[in-house]
Amino acid sequence: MNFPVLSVITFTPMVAAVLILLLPAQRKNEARAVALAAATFALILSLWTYFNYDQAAAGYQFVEKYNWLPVLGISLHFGVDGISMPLVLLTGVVMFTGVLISWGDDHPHVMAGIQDRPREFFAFLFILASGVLGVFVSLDLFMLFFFYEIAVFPMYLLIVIWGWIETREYAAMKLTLYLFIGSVVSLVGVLVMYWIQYQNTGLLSFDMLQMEQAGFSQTFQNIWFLPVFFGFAVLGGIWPFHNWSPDGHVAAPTAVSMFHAGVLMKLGAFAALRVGIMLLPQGAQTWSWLIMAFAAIAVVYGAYIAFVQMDFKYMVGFSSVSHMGLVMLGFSTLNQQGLLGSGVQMFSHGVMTALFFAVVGMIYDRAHTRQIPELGGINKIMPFATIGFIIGGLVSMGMPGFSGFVAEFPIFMGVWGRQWLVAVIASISIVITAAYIMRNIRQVFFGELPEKFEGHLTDVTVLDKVAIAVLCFFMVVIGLFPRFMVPMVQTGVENILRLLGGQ
Amino acid sequence: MVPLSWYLIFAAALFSIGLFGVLSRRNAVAILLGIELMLNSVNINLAAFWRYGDVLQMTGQVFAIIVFAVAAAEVAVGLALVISVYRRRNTVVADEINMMKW
Amino acid sequence: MNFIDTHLLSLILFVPALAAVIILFLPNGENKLFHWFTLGASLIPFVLSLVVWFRFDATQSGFQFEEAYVWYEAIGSSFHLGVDGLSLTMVLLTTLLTPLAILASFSISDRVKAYMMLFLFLETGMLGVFMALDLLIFFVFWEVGLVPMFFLINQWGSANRNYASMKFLIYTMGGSLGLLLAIQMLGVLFGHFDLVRLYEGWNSLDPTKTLLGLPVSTVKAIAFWAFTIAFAVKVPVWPFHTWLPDAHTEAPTAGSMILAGVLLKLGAYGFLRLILPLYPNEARIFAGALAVLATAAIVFGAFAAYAQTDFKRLVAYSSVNHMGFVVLGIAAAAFAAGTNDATIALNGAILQMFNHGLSAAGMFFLVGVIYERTHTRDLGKFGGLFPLVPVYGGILIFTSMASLGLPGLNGFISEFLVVRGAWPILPIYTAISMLGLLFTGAYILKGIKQVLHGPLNEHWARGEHKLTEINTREILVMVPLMALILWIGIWPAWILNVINNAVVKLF
Amino acid sequence: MTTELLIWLIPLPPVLAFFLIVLLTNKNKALSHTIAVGAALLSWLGSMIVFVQALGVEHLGEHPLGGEPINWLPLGESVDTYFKIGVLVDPLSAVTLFFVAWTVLMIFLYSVGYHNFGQPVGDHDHPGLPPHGATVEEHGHQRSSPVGKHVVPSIEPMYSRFFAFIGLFAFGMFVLVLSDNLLTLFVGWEIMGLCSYLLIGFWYAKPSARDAAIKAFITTRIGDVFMLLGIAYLYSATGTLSFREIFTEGILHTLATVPSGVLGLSAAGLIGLLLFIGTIGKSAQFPLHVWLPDAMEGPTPVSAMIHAATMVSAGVYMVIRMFPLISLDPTTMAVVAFIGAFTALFAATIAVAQNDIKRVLAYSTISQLGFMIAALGIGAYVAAVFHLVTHAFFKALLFLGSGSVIHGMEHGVLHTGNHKVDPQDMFNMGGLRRKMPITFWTFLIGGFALSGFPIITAGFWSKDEILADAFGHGHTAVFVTLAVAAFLTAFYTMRQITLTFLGEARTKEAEHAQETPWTMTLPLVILAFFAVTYGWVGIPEHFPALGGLVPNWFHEFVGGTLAEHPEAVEFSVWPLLTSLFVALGGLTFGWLVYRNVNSAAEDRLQIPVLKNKYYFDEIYDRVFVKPAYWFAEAVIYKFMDQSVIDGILHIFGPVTDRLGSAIRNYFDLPVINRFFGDGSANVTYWFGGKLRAVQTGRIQQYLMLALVVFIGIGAALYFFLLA
Repeated sequence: MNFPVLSVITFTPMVAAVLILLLPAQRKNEARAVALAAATFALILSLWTYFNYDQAAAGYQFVEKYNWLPVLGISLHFGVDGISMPLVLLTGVVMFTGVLISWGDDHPHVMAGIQDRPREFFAFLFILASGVLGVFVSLDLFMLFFFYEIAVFPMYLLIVIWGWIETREYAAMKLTLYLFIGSVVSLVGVLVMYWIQYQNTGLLSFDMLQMEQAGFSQTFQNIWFLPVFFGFAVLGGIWPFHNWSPDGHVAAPTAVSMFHAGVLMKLGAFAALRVGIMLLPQGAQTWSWLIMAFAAIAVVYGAYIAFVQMDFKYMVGFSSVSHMGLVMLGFSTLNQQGLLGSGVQMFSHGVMTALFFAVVGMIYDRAHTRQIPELGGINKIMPFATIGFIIGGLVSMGMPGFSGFVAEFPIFMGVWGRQWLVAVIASISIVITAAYIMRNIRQVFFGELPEKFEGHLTDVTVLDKVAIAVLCFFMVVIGLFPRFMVPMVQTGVENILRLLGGQ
Repeated sequence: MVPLSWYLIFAAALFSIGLFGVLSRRNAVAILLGIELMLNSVNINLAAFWRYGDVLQMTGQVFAIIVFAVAAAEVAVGLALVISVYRRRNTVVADEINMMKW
Repeated sequence: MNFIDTHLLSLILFVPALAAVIILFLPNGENKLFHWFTLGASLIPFVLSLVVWFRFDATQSGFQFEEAYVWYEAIGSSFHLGVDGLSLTMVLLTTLLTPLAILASFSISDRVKAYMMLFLFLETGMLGVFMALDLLIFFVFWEVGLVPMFFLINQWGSANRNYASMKFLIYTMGGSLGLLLAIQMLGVLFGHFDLVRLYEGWNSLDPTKTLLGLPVSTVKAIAFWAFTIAFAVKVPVWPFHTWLPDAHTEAPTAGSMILAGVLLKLGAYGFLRLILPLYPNEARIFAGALAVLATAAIVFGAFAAYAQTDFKRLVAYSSVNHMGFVVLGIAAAAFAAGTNDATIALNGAILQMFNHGLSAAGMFFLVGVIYERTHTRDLGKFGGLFPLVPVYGGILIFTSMASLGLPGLNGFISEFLVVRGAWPILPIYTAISMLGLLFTGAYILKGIKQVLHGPLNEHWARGEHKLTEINTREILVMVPLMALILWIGIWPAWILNVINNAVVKLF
Repeated sequence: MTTELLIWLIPLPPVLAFFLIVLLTNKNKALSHTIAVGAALLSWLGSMIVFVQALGVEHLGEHPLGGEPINWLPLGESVDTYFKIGVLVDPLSAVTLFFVAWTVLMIFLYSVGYHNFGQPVGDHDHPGLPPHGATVEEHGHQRSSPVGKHVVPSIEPMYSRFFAFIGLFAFGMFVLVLSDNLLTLFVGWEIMGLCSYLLIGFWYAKPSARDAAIKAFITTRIGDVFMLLGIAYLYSATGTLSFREIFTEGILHTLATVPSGVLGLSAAGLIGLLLFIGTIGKSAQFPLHVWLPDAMEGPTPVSAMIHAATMVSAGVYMVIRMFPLISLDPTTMAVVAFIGAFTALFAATIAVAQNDIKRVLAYSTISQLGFMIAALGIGAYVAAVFHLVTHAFFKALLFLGSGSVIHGMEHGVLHTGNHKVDPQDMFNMGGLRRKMPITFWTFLIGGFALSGFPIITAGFWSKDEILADAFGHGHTAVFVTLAVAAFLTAFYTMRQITLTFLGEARTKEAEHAQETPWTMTLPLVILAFFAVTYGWVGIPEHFPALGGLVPNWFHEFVGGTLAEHPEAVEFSVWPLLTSLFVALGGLTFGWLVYRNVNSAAEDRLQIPVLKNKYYFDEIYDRVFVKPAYWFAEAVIYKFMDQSVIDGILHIFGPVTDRLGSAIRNYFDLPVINRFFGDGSANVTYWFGGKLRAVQTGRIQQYLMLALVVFIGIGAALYFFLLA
């Protein structure tokens, strides 16, 4: 593996960001073009990696390792396994589609997408993307953190500058604080781990593969698992630390919401899995009941709140709280089906919610309201978006034949393996989800078109359609052919189970 | 020859004077002078330690020279600031320079 | 050719879906094209299933035309298809009714493309349930069927469609929650979902062991109820039936045809395919309760139908009444599994499923025909239309009589078999259900009386409201149905033979 | 062609005719009736052949014709559990076949004339309503000078449909008679039920006809569902429905011994009872008799004749057929006897007060069927069959006769154009014997047969035999009841004849009535022939003078149907005298009373309670029909479905809504969002605010502070490290 594909993928957005910033401010379309080019490139590379991942061999692949600060045992150590590979692909996809829909429609009446300072927008967006990718691929705890912070900070600017005028400062600050506090908490834990490892093995290294052998004592794990796991899980929107996320969604511009819900939350979940569960397995086993409880609450809780939301974006926001709850639920089972389900769910939900926000954004940009009762009859104007949203809705209600089912079913099976009651309770969310999704589809897309929209609304652009199509494609393919993703995730799961001991 | 302690006592005294100047004087220029005194007292220490230490090693002198450089720079910047403040506010009294205060 | 031979079932299953995808890429606005293309596409599965029907060897036991593909091996689910006499009958019914329903919906002119696509997807969903030999696949198709139906009702339905469609969707999904959970539990217990293997494994569980911290018997009882409720909602068994009149009434004509003709059968099929084999003991224990519900469905269904003033609602309630007999037969069979009476009852129940598929579809279509012309379903607004539409009247009376269970037509055979099978097992319930049979007559005649007979309502006699006779296309829809109704009524052996063999082998 | 095949083929021609007419020749009236009558003729031919062959067979009872049954419903593991159907001709079915074939043919023929074939299309006739007649212009010798116009009867608009229906009807009857098992019998039974519905409601545009049709169907269906239950019971108890297999020693014995668990009846008893309820419905016995009189709404008189003469016989035929089983349980037999006898009397009393010529006959039918049922109930098997056959003939004759009368009257009505005159009301008639002689004489024969005019009429012999049996087997109560009923029968028959034919015409219409065409009179003549002669085949041996002149063939032949041959009851003079007395007495009394009654007002027997049929329709309406509808609508639909069940369902939505908003507004927003989320921020903010005081912005203070801290730390270090 001589070609450093992972680092190329990771740093492409970064470089693109710099390039974009070098462009003169008024040349919007060049900025967009560069962005699109970079995104496409990253997507292609990630696809290439995805399909070249050798499932038979499993384990970490495309590994690269460069010394960064040898004295402290920090190295630029990249590699992907069955869990992170889909997420890299996810990031690629969301990046690509995010750029597409931010291109928007600069028709004077519409001004959809990002028409205000796209240069800076894309620059920040790409720094964010680069950070995200970095987290997914790095096998070095320090680097993981490094990129983690990089990923978090641009969110603030993106929301504050391009966000929804009403709440953007509040939401941005809230989000940043939540995430930084979370990361600080887990940072402490990480540093302690680093130190204990030094004591146990006498070697200073942030390399996670080595930390796996650090032999942390049971008590140590019991104590430090919670801060580490929940510190990251905050970004995963775990209940009761979920509240930054719906507000953030609502305030953020469309593409950012897509990143936020589609990728960023996976970032938290992923880090929580990588660092929390994989490095502190006994701790995980000790505390799984707590996670399960929180997750189960989140699932039902999110669904219920989403059910009553009149604001379209809040509805989607809380639905993703509920769905991320499912991911956590899968983690908490610590068994094959559960983790498998979570792995797939992370991807599935990423794509699905990205699609949701994309469509919601398209509607909002044109109708300038997100109040569900005020909307209606959208399908007459944007049929394509309608179909897209319906598919997304079916995914989110776990309708068989779509990725949502493929992901949720094993999660529930895993839960059955642990505690059947939780499965029963959590399953309530399915019906509620179905209820509000269908109700909103009916109201927003098929209801009566308010006359104030007559003629003021335009159909989505070609680029938007491409974006929608791409997102739908993945949901359907995975739903019909789980083989597309499941075996790969399974290789990752095997590894986790190995660490958890047994199996 | 005079024992090291004399130099040290002298330096300490000089330092204290400088410190007192910095803390007590209201005139910004005077405060700067005080800082100079403190730096130079450090220089004396450095030189003294060098002389009584390993003569062949140049560290003491080197550091002293660095301090000269720093001091020069500091005076330059400091005085420049003071002058610019004086031009704007017609005062060099430290307490009255409170634009940055909330 | 060889490929076709080896993949018959999957072809039947996926041709409609494929056609739907193709339609997506056909040029917009070409309604005629859509009509005919869809019709043709839906005829292919019919032909293929006829092939299967004739190649099917009724005498041998077990499943035939089996196919198994890797689907979701991670959780031990494979794409396993196969048919026996029971499912084959239903497959035939589905593939027969769908083309008719599509032919019936040629009058649809609004968003034909989407309509036809939904219809084809719907067919795939229903067929999948009947063919699946893997619990997960079964559930997949079980749910897949819902969505197209939801949109058919919600988009092409009549006044109160929003309420009806939501009720339909949420109710059915809520009902199938238990099914979902129970299936997951089975999956966890066995690590696979393959029905054929489950039949042994599940029943050979040692009842003294404990599962998930509960005694096996309890787990089984819970799972049994989970399954039962899911299917009971779909059948629908009283008191889970109230979604049905709404959904049927609001759905477009073709939608109601399929809804009554096939979708209701999914539930009954679930009973036969899953509950009786998987939970024989629980079924025996709870058969009494099931019988009570069945009787209630028969009697109350008949009464409620008798009380209707809306023609379509009347027919809808008649479905409740008729499906009640299916459930009664099933309950009887569950109670005395293995006896000859049980066999007869099951024969009756399955045949009743098929028969009701024919007659109910026919009835809904006829209601639709007159609704399209008069734009009302209020029985009070008709009256004495017979002279205006003699042919339609004749067809209506014929179909009504079939649904009434007139000897010589199909309904009688199955109802008689159910009664015959259930009588020695559940005499009281059977006797009570006779009351339902009586009122079946009452409401059917009420329908005919209000629509065809009596003094002519001049409003329809002339002017722009003049009622036009049923046209050739519509007659074409009815002809196959009527032919089958008559054929089964006179000579049921051809189908009963297949069913009987399946029943004897299976239970 | 073997006999078996022939038997199989008998029912087919009519049903083929049905489909042919419905599908093809609907438009062409002539073709339609040709097909129908042809079909009836074929069936008749076949029946006669089979009948003759059946006569030739020794011990037909033991070895009935019919051959091997065939598999119909594949049920259960092996072929022997399959359900088989076949045909069966034993003495009973043979004789039944005989009269069915005849009457059916007669009906078909009669209908041609009755529906005015060959007459012009009505001026404003409307499908679903009786024809109103057509105006024709008569041309004088100069073609251009219309002499005048007058109204003639117009052809039935739905002519072809009628023939299709009666074709189907005939099919049902033949199936019923020929089938060798209870299930196919039931099939024919219900097909006839459908036809009666269609024919009674033939003029569906008349609300009265429409309702009568529904009434008939539902009322009979009440019986039918019980019968179906009985069939199911029998089938599950014996595993077969074939007459051959049921009426074997073993099965009958088990049935008789096994208790049913209901009212202490044996299985046989309960089955018998259930089946008998079917008969009550079909043969319009009390308390399900109400539909038959209304059935007269059908096209006069053909459908009426179908119901009265043929279909209702099916009910009796069935009980007779099942006699070996029913007779096993004395309780059931008692019930049968009681119902029969009671109905016989009860109906007769009503018939006395009816003015509609057809309703009189309808009630007399009910009453006569009561005779048969009663005969069966007291075990007089042969007598029942005998009366069934004779009654079929003379009642058919009477109905056709009445039809002919009405037809004639309608002619009069059309002539005068006064449509207020009801052509069916006997008080509008009178003196018709001169206008329509053939009808008069045939009707007279029929009437005498009905009232049992001694020696010459068939009715005498059959009725006499029933009375004799009742007397002989010591069922005195039954004997008396039937005797009274017989007297009343003779009385109202004579009343009818007197009012209709004798005396002078009471209305102009009656004066202008005229004889009906040959297609209608020919059947009358033929039936009259049988109404007389058929009785002679069953003259008891010991009958004074006549006894033994002709062998009691009927008793021998039909008796052979049963396993053990019923011995003829020994002759006793009392019943003979009784029947002589009631017949002649009734006739004379009737004539004396009504000879010079000229209007309904003068009729002293117009007692409201009788005229209104003991108010049964009203009672049923109040007790059953209205409550049923109320129950269906108010209780089941409105209350249970819409209020309770849907009510419960509708709770879920709001509850979810409330719960969701509660979580959001009372927990998520305040607690998590405000308290924890913003709360922590606020605390920090507040704390920072408090700390602002430290920030004076005075560099020297800062330095001082630094110094102090430095010294402090230094001291601390000194203290901790050095010391």
